[in-house]
Amino acid sequence: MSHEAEAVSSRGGGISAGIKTPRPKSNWLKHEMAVPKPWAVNVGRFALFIIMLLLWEIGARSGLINSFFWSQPVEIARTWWIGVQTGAVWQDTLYTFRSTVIGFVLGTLGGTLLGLSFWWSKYYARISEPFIIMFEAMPKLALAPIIVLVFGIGIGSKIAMGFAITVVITTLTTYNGVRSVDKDLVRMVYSLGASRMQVFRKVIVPTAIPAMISALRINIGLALTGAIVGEYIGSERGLGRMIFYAGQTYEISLIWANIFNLSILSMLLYVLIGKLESLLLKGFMHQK
Amino acid sequence: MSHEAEAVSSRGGGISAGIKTPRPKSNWLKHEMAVPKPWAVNVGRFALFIIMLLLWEIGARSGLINSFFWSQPVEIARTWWIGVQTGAVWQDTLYTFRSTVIGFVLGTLGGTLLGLSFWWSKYYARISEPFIIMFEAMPKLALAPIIVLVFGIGIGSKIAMGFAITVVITTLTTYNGVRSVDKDLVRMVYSLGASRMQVFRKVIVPTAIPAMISALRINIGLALTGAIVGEYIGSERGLGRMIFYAGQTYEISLIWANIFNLSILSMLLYVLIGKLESLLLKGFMHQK
Amino acid sequence: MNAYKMELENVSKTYLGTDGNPVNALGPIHMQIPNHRFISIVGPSGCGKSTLFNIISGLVETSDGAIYVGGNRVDGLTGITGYMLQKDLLLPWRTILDNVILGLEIEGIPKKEAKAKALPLLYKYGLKGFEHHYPAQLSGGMRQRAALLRTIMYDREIILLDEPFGALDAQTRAMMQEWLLDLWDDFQKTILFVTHDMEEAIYLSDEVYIMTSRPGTIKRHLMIDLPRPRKPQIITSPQFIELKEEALRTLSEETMRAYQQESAG
Amino acid sequence: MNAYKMELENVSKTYLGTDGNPVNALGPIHMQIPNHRFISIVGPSGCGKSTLFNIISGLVETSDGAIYVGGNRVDGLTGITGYMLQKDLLLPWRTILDNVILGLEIEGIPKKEAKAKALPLLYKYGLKGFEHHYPAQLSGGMRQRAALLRTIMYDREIILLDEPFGALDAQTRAMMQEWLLDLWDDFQKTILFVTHDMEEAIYLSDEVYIMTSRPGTIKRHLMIDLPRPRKPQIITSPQFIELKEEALRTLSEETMRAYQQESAG
Amino acid sequence: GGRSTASSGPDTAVPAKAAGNTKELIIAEPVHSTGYLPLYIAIRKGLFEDIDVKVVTLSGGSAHTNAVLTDQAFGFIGGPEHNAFAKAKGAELRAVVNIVNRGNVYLVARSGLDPGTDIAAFMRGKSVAVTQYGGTPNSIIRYLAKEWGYELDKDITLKEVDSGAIPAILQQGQGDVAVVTEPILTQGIQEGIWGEPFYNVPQELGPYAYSTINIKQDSITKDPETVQKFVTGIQKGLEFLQDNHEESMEIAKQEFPTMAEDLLKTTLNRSYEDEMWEFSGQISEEAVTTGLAVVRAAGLLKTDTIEYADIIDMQFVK
Ligand SMILES: Nc1ncnc2c1ncn2[C@@H]1O[C@H](COP(=O)(O)OP(=O)(O)OP(=O)(O)O)[C@@H](O)[C@H]1O
Ligand SMILES: Nc1ncnc2c1ncn2[C@@H]1O[C@H](COP(=O)(O)OP(=O)(O)OP(=O)(O)O)[C@@H](O)[C@H]1O
Ligand SMILES: [Mg+2]
Ligand SMILES: [Mg+2]
Repeated sequence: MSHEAEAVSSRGGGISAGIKTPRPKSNWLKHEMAVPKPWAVNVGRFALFIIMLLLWEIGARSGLINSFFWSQPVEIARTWWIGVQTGAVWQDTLYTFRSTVIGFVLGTLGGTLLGLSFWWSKYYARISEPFIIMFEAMPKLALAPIIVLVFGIGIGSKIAMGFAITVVITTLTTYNGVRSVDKDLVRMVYSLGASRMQVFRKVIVPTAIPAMISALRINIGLALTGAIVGEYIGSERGLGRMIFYAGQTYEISLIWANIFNLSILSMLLYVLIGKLESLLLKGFMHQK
Repeated sequence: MSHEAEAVSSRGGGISAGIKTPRPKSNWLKHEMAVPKPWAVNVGRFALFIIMLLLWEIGARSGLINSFFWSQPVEIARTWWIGVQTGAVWQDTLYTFRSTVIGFVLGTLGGTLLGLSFWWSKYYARISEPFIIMFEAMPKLALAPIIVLVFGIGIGSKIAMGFAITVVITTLTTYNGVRSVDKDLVRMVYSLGASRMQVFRKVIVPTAIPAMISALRINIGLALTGAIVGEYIGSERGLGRMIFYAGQTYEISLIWANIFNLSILSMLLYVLIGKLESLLLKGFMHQK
Repeated sequence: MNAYKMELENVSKTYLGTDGNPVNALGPIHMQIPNHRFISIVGPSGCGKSTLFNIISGLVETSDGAIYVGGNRVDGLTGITGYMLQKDLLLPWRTILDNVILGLEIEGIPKKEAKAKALPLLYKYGLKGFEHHYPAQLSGGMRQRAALLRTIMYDREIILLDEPFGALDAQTRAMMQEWLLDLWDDFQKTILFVTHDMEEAIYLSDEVYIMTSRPGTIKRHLMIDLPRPRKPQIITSPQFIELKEEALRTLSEETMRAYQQESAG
Repeated sequence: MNAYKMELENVSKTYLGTDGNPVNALGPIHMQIPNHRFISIVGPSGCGKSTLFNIISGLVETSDGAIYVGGNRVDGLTGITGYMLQKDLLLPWRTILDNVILGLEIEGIPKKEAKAKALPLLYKYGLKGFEHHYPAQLSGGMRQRAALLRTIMYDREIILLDEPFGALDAQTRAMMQEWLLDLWDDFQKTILFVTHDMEEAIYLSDEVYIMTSRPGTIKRHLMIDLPRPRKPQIITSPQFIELKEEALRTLSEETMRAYQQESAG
Repeated sequence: GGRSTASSGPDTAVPAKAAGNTKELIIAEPVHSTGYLPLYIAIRKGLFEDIDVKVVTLSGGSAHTNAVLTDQAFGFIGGPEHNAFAKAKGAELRAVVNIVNRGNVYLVARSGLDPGTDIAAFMRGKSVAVTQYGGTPNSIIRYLAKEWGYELDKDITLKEVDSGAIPAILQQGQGDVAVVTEPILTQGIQEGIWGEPFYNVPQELGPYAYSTINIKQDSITKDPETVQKFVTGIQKGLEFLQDNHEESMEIAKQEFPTMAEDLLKTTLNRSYEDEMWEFSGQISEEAVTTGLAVVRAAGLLKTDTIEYADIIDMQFVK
């Protein structure tokens, strides 16, 4: 058997020899079982980040990268530091954070409820479909006049944007989750005399939960985008507003500095969502 | 047994009576099995659409809805008809269609490959994560100066927008699909001596396909959004440019007329994707 | 009151095959099930036993025919029978205990009460220490026991069991058999029981139906007139052996015929 | 050349329980499996039989101990043994035929060739007409047959079978038994076989291991010295009955002990 | 225009792609506006000789400048202050012909508010809806605030929003005053959201290099003939606009087919009235000085060293 011959290490003597040879492992076991060590991952990320910055700075200094269009790390860091000193960084980040989180929560809840509600009637689901698509297709920015009319220029319009942008995708994802339910489980529960409401509560909702949870990550990013678009429509504060400012006035380093802040914020949000996700998975699905 | 007594109809005589009573059905069976009739669905959609338009028009005429901000259906129809006559509708729609489809194809393929590639190394996947999130968090609209720099002012920048907006979500969705694989199936295939490549081809990819397919619907909408954003940044033609222009000049009816065109386009795209989806599901998953 | 607890009249099922043509999977089946009887159904694999149970429990629509319980037409209705499906179908996100009380929960019995009722049974049937485990952490046999307990806890007059003891070890199986007989006796249930083990079928039942191969119809209806209560030793009695040989001959005739048919055609 | 085809040395497995404490699920196990033997393993449900097979086939890491095949250490290596898992694990997106040839495909044998090899077996074992069906369309027994055929087609010297005949009807089971014996004889395989049916274990095997309840260790190692080839009638021979009674007594002792332990603690 | 690479800087000249005999020139406009009617007239009436001019709408910050600096577009429409911004970072751009020579914005007050005659006094404590920072309307209100001696956020609050949001803000009473341009100005008046402008920037600030056509210095050195042809065409467009009000209106209708006709007419009339266009194409020193003063007041231009000659080149205007 060639398979065997290739893969195993010779042991020499019989069992009685009792010499413990190092345990051989197949590749896949290592892979499927291993969870990368957090510190190694963080080191990797950090290293990659630093290398990218270094290449950029060197490229800019040597003229390979035109710093007129791209700016350069040292310059960006300087601009960023000014923001930290004036306190603008914290205020803008907090502002964007607040509207993102509220829009996210509302959009996710709304979309989940809507997606789940589709289970109740295929007819209703099919009728609603094109309207949902229509709503999704609307460029939210173009609706600025109406959005301001309805939601004002305060935090309301930013929340509305976050909501509008997350709700459709959550609806679709949840509905996909609902449709992926194991038909046999549904049958079994019906065989116990369950009502539709009971099947819904005891099978459909728990089945859809992983889909909903997997939508969280995507949603937080979208809610952030929504908040940024909302800030574009009109805002007094916020990272999005700062970036547009900078874009209008050729301050490329200010754009990057705020994109950096935005990345930090979005990373923070993802970390929070990650925690929430594993809490939910543990609570509902008993997975690690 | 109260259950029984409630639910069943009395039959009177014994079997020998041979009188066929109408067959009783439980609610859920009707629901789970019934597929809504296409004509009924279409009638429902159309009716809903007409009712909404009527309410809008009546509201505008009676002054309940401020038609300066909301415009009104008759006005929108008139504006739309001008577009049809001048041929602008077709040109703009075609332009947007083209960039959407190209962006969609590239973004979906790219995201799928990226998402699948994450299966190969958790370490690599974990390291890449924040960079992907960073990329996702960047407000594409604000990067206009740099986008124009990298992708030009032609169709390239619209395609790039569609790509940028779809690729991350496809990546995340595919990776979620990959992670949802039945561990026992993977074990079984390894037990047949499969290499990682074989497990990948024979289990991981087929498992991820439904997730990928379910991402198609979401992606086409996002690619459209991307193309629209690309047209905001700069364009000679396209529905997004028209909407942007209308917003600048406060032609609300023109905004709606183009949103209508956009809805038609997106519906068309969804229909096409729906066909593609059922083809793929049939081809790969043998589902109806 | 009817003479029979349940009657199947001309029940049959046709699936749509992959090629679009209808595939006749079952029937027509006629059965008259007296009250408080223990009935076994034995038949070649794929003859439609699971399909029949799905139909009786209202989970699959009949293509033709009618089902009556206590004189009332019930086909298409759920909640009439207790049914243990061939797959264990435990809800993966519930602990074993929560899975077992599912039927009671659906009936509206308070969780606490339901749990108090279920725990002794879990203890008795070797699931002690696993009440708060999730299905994925259990061995195959344990999962099947949990599914069986769930069905039993869902206290219906007619109980359908599709190969409930398939994955159990001999000792547990024997214990479960005795317990099932007790239960049937104590609570005056009517039990329909699918098994592949003819000895088990005869040992447990008042009547054994032997089915033909696909599309499954009733080939033979055997009355088991062994006295009750039966002791395990009964299986070595001449009467038992005679019945078993008779039944096995019928079944093997049928299986052979099926194989020959398939090899030929 | 070693005296033994396969040796298990001090193999054990500890899972992490729900409460975070380690749960001892198996072992330590010592086994010495001679070449070309038919070995059965019988034990109470949940004693770790499936866990043991998972370890031998390299799918689960041992917590302790080592496995040698032909003198080479192989624990953690896959592809050494052919393994039929307790679940059927057919790939739902492949037809039955494509599922059955999976092992050959992985070895790089052209699909056409593999299919030509598989079709006669499918015909012989009652899957004719179902080659191009998908797993969801098959009855439980048919799926199990397909899974068994897949393992057999994946032609390894050591074959692990975890309750392969659990869902088969008696006739098919008998046919499969004979066929398995033929195969073992013709191709000189070494077979490890888990079953809950002691009669089946003794009828098929050269050696029977009886395991203790969880954590499963070897309680008894029985040599079955019945002459080969064996006829089905052998089960009524005094020697067979004696062996069976002996084995059942050991097993029931163990199961009883386990139940008592659990009821007490 | 070809796709540029990251390394092609503002000074690396990539020759514009020639299509046959007629060169294709792309002009990037920040928005499609009646103010740029001379350009549209020149295109629609075929007033350019030997060159083929195409217009691309390119919004989004400095995108239009970047398009020119990377040779994806030949020129862009915008104030010469953009050339100053670029110059401050080391890139050379020149305004070669004037189009809009007035600060094309108006201050309006929410209906019901009476600004009276002392505008500075009226403005104290008001909140002003205006488009985003960096855009000229925003710079102008900042400039005016400074002139009045007001401090932002203290004496005057700015609500910086997308232009489409401005009417809604006044309608809802979230703002008192708006800085608007045509055609929203007229629409708001018609709708009764605000009254006639109480502060007419075109008249008050006088000549103001608001929208010029700016190209790369390189184009001037390497291919002056093309630049000449282009500028001549624009000048013909300006002349046409000056001489043929009726026909210009017809062209405007084709260019803005969906805009209400009376609205378009009012807009054009107001533009003529306020001497919006510089029909000679000349950019005066005074006009540039005003423009730069405004962006300096807004804090957009931080250097003081940039002069008229650094950003304007009038050699082609005949
Ligand atoms: N969804 C389906 N589509 C098409 N055919 C089906 C479907 N479900 C079952 N069948 C067919 O119906 C027949 C009866 O299946 P069933 O599961 O009832 O058999 P069974 O008697 O329970 O077999 P076993 O003893 O192996 O469990 C089989 O031939 C099977 O292939
Ligand atoms: N992933 C897991 N996590 C925790 N415990 C587990 C896990 N898998 C199995 N176990 C435990 O290990 C023990 C042995 O399980 P195993 O499936 O090997 O038993 P078995 O002998 O095959 O039983 P059966 O005859 O019922 O199939 C059981 O007590 C089971 O609960
Ligand atoms: Mg079955
Ligand atoms: Mg097992």
